[in-house]
Amino acid sequence: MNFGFSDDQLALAATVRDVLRTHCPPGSLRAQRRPAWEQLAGLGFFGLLLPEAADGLGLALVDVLPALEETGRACLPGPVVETAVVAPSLLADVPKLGSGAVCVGVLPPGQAYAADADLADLLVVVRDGGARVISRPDVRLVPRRGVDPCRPLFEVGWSRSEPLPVPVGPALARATVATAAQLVGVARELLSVTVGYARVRTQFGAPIGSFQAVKHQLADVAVAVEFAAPLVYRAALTVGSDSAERDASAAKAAAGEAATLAARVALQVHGAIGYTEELDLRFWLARAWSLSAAYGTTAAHRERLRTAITGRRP
Amino acid sequence: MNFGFSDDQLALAATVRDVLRTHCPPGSLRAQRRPAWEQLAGLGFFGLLLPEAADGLGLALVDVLPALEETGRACLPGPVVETAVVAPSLLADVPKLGSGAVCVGVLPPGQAYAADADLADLLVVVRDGGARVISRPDVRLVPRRGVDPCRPLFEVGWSRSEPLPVPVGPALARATVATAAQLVGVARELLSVTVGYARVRTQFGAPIGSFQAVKHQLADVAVAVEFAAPLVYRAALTVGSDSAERDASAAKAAAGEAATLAARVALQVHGAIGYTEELDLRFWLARAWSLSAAYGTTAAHRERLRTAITGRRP
Amino acid sequence: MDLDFSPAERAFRLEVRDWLARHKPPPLPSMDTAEGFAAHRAWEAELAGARLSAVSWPEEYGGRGASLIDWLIFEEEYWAAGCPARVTQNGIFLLAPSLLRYGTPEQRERWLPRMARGDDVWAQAWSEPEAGSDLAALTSRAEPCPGGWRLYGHKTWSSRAAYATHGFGLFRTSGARHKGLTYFMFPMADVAVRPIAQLDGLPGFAELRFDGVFTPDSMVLGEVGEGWRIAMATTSSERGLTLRSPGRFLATADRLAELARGADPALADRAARCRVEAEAYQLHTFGTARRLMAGEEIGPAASMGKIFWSELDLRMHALALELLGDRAEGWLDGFLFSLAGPIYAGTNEIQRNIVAERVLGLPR
Amino acid sequence: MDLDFSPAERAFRLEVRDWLARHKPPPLPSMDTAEGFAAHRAWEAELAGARLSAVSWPEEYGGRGASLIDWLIFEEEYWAAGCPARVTQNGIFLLAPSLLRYGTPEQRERWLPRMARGDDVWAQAWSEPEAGSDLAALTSRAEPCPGGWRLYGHKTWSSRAAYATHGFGLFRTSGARHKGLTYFMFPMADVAVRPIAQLDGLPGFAELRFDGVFTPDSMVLGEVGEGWRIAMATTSSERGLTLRSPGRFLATADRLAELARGADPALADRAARCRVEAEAYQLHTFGTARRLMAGEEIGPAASMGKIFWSELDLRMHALALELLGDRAEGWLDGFLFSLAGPIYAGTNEIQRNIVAERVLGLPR
Repeated sequence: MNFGFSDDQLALAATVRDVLRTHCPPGSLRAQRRPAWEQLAGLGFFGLLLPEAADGLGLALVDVLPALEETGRACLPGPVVETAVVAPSLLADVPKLGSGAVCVGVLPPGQAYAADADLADLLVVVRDGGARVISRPDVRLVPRRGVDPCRPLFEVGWSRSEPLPVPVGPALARATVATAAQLVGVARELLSVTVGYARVRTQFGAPIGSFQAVKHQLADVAVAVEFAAPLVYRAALTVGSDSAERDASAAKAAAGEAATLAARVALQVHGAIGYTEELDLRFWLARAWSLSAAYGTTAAHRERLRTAITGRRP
Repeated sequence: MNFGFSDDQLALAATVRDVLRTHCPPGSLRAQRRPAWEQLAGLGFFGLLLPEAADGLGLALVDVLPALEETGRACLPGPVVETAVVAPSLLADVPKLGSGAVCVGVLPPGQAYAADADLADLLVVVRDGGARVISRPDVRLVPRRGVDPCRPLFEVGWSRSEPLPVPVGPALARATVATAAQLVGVARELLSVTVGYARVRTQFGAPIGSFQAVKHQLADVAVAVEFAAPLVYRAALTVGSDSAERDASAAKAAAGEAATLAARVALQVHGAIGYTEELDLRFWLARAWSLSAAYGTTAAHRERLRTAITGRRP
Repeated sequence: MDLDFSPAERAFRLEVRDWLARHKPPPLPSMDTAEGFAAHRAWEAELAGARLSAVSWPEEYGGRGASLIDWLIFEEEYWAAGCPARVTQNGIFLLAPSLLRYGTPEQRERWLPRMARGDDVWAQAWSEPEAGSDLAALTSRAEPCPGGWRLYGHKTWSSRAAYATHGFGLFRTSGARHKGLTYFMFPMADVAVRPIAQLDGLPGFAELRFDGVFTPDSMVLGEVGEGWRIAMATTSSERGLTLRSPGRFLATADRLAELARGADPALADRAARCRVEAEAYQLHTFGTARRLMAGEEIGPAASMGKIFWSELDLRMHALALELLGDRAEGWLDGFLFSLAGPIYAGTNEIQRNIVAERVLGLPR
Repeated sequence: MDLDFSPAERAFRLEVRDWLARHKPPPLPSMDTAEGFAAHRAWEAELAGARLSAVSWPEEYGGRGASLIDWLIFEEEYWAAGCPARVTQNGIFLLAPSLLRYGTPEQRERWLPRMARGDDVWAQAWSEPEAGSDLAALTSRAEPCPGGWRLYGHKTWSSRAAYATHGFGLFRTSGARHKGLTYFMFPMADVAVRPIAQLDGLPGFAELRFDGVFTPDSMVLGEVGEGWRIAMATTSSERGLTLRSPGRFLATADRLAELARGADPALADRAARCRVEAEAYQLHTFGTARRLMAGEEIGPAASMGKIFWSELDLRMHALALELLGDRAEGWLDGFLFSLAGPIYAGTNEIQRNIVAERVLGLPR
């Protein structure tokens, strides 16, 4: 029993964090679709989960979890989870996948639109329990309005597609856990930015962070994040086991709720200014909302948990 | 459109309030099973809803609603709703009902135990959509533990019973609304007692009511009560209509939640002392909990509302 | 006590429903675009043509002298029909109540009819960068000059200001924290306006800079130094009720209940709860209207309504997003707008303080 | 990172499970009755006989020198088996950590084995009528006398005191707000005890009056004037974790999930949520145990756990009452107890202040 990340796992996260601090500053979110992608590729980020046979490092999901949390904390745009987590388990045989040269998009089951599909060289479409892969020339995209400017949505059509022989469930469970980890990172950043603002913004002659109503809202966010994270870590450990789906749902639901609470409180504490385009805060707000709906809404995961735990179906 | 109580309706409530202040002081809750019963009978309280043909005043439920709220505010024990609200619509032909000489108990559908059954001369048992009436000599009672010391529960058995020819639905809807009105009264009293305590109790050198965390919890109670009450008033107006059941459920669910929130905050603000037998507060806490489960739990009413509003059954 | 509408009220409801059914425009572009602003303004003119843009105003100003109940009926029908947001909101619901109560006959005559027709569109200028929740800390000032006043300073979060023709707000005419504030109306022409884009990228707000903007004595509302009292008085009277009518929340709750049909019961449960809460707000408002019509003031109790509707609106839109996942296009604007509810018109933290201190009597 | 139990840990779990299955007593009367107190004490002796009453203590004091992980395993099995509440709770989980860390070898030798067997049952005496949340405002005092100290003053909310043999708490040895407090143990014999009946009518608490109660120097824990530091240190170390172990909440959540089978999905949803939250607390605690075993302090982060488990426990019991309606007999004691969770050991308002100020660094 050793429920804490190893030095290696944390060191990887620190490296990713440094890269993102330099190459994915808030300003880049306004300018680029895929900031820091090359630099992450340079680190071998996209090969971390690839089997060694495919020139990857063959790491386990839990090994990269803190690093994925950092991508959320930095609000890193682009199909990171799709290319770094989903592809290795569905498309391991695609050449140069680990180099980040091949960008992958996913249309998960239950979702109408694919995020970042405009960037995808290969698009994985999961329908009726099976997955098909479509290459860029064969894809038709219609932009759809979403809540996240850095995670554009597209309605997808295609002329030709290849069926994927591998079972898709495990890959989706991994994507769900990876997205939950990003949500934890988003929530942590929203919390620390909001705490920072509450310390300097004064009203009625005092920093608003000295008002108990503000303190307690922020304390509630801290508690929500503190107890969502362990569920995400567990899900990364059990992702290969029988309880993979159930644990992934617990992770995603808790992380999504922590992040949306963090967003709600961040906006409330910032007041009108948090509501503006010029403040970077909006990117993290949008990410909290868009990722909460990705790879299963919170409601869908809660329903799964209810069925697993109480046997109660709708 | 005149959504406010008339002077007569408020005057009746004021009279009841005065009687209860004198004859149902908190001390009496420790000593008597039916304080103020004779005095209310003297006012003609138990005949208010009886048809004039039965020597009653033939008032409408809404006319007595503020008075019922007062019985909740005073935490009045005894089968008041059963005798004053249920009986007039099910047992109007029972002689001297309006005099309060006949005490009535009810075992509602979905409930295992009958409250105050030990006081009942006549016990109405509702099972399988039909009602039967049982007179005291034919009743066997086994005490069951409940949360409310002033509202003891009994498992009921009987040798002989008379079927009641009248439909029981309307009577139950009226009892539900009357109970909701009592819950609003309970919540108002819990709020005002707790506000009073928060003004005088000091910690860290200041009245605890000056701390924003306490202020906001009490403000939330005030809001909950403020917006539960109109639903109760509406239900009293529509109790004869097609929407009677739905509106009664909205009233009961909202009033029950307001009262349980008021209880929760009252206990939290009082701290350990609120948790003691010697403080009268406990009677109102217990009433909030026991009435929330009476004539349908909050959950049962929420389910009814869901079905009525979204058509969604379990 | 009753919930019955009079024959006249029922007839009015049918008239409004019928007129809206025949005149309701197709969905308009956002009023925060030049094109959308013009379209919304035209719609206001059309409403005014039927004397429906401000039904509760006296007839001489373009209203119908309708009761608060009639106004609530109009709102229910307006939002149930899915009509456009009101570009004249700031003027009709924030400024007009003060004009009607504290304005001179000339001022009412001069401004109300044009406001009702959308000829003038008013922007509110309450907040300043350093005075968000703390309105009494305003520093923008007005200096007397021949024939009127010159306004100096910096306002922000001015809604509609990007395209509005006029504005109104409080400016300092002396140092006294409250007594030093005066209520001014002013033309936007000479105000330096910097639009502030919101989450949706559109300029729903603007920053206003005044460096000697002239406004005539005739555009001072009430007495000099009475601005705070006037602003507060209307906040705690009709405005407490008219800021957000139940009609729009009932309409939202109905759309939500539709979405929830066939959804997971746990979600349907939350949708049903929202519908009931919208009804609670409607019923509560009928009670408030009765008290106002009897000449009572709502006072600080208005804060309970603000807390209730703003948090209900937020819950409804958040639930819609949960129900729809990535198919939520039709709810996104409403969601973003609902997020501002607990912030504007006095944050809900301030409102809870008001309830605790001025309704419950807890110590400051 | 892993969640794997070692072979030894798995063996320990099976030993505990097997022993409890064979020795678990029938439901005992409340420990707040004379009869129930005796029965609970006897059960503690039986546990001690198998060295299971305080597994994490060193063997010489009656424990097994078990790791925190082993202790968590014991707790999971203990509560899953539905064993009685621990009448020795105050001593083992509040006093013992301080004794082990700050006590002299003689004190540990003298008191811990008797505590482990339930020979001595300890009452805590933290609060005073005017110092509930504000512990540093304590006024009860200790005056030196030949061979020891005489205690004067008034304590309240002393749990178990109605029947306990000994007590412990902070008393003033000088005026300094924090540095003036000293940690005393004392025999209950000469203390005037007034039981305080709780909501359930039973004396779970008592008021203690000291008018010169003698306690020897040997019952002073740590240095004179160090009482505050000792009490706080153990609060923020193991105690932050051992106050309420995940095992009991997991057991409650399982009972709740059973109740929810076949219930309305909206309720089943809430039950499932509770189960997942209990797991979150369990996992979080495994992480905390790892840090403590690595020699780290939890510090103010312990407050997050207190907020989380106390509000989870309350939600679970409230949901059980909603599920059961008037059939809730089996849950009433737990419900009443859960209501105290957000109050004792530092109200959740205080805990949220601590999280905001000492974890997040917001200004006081």
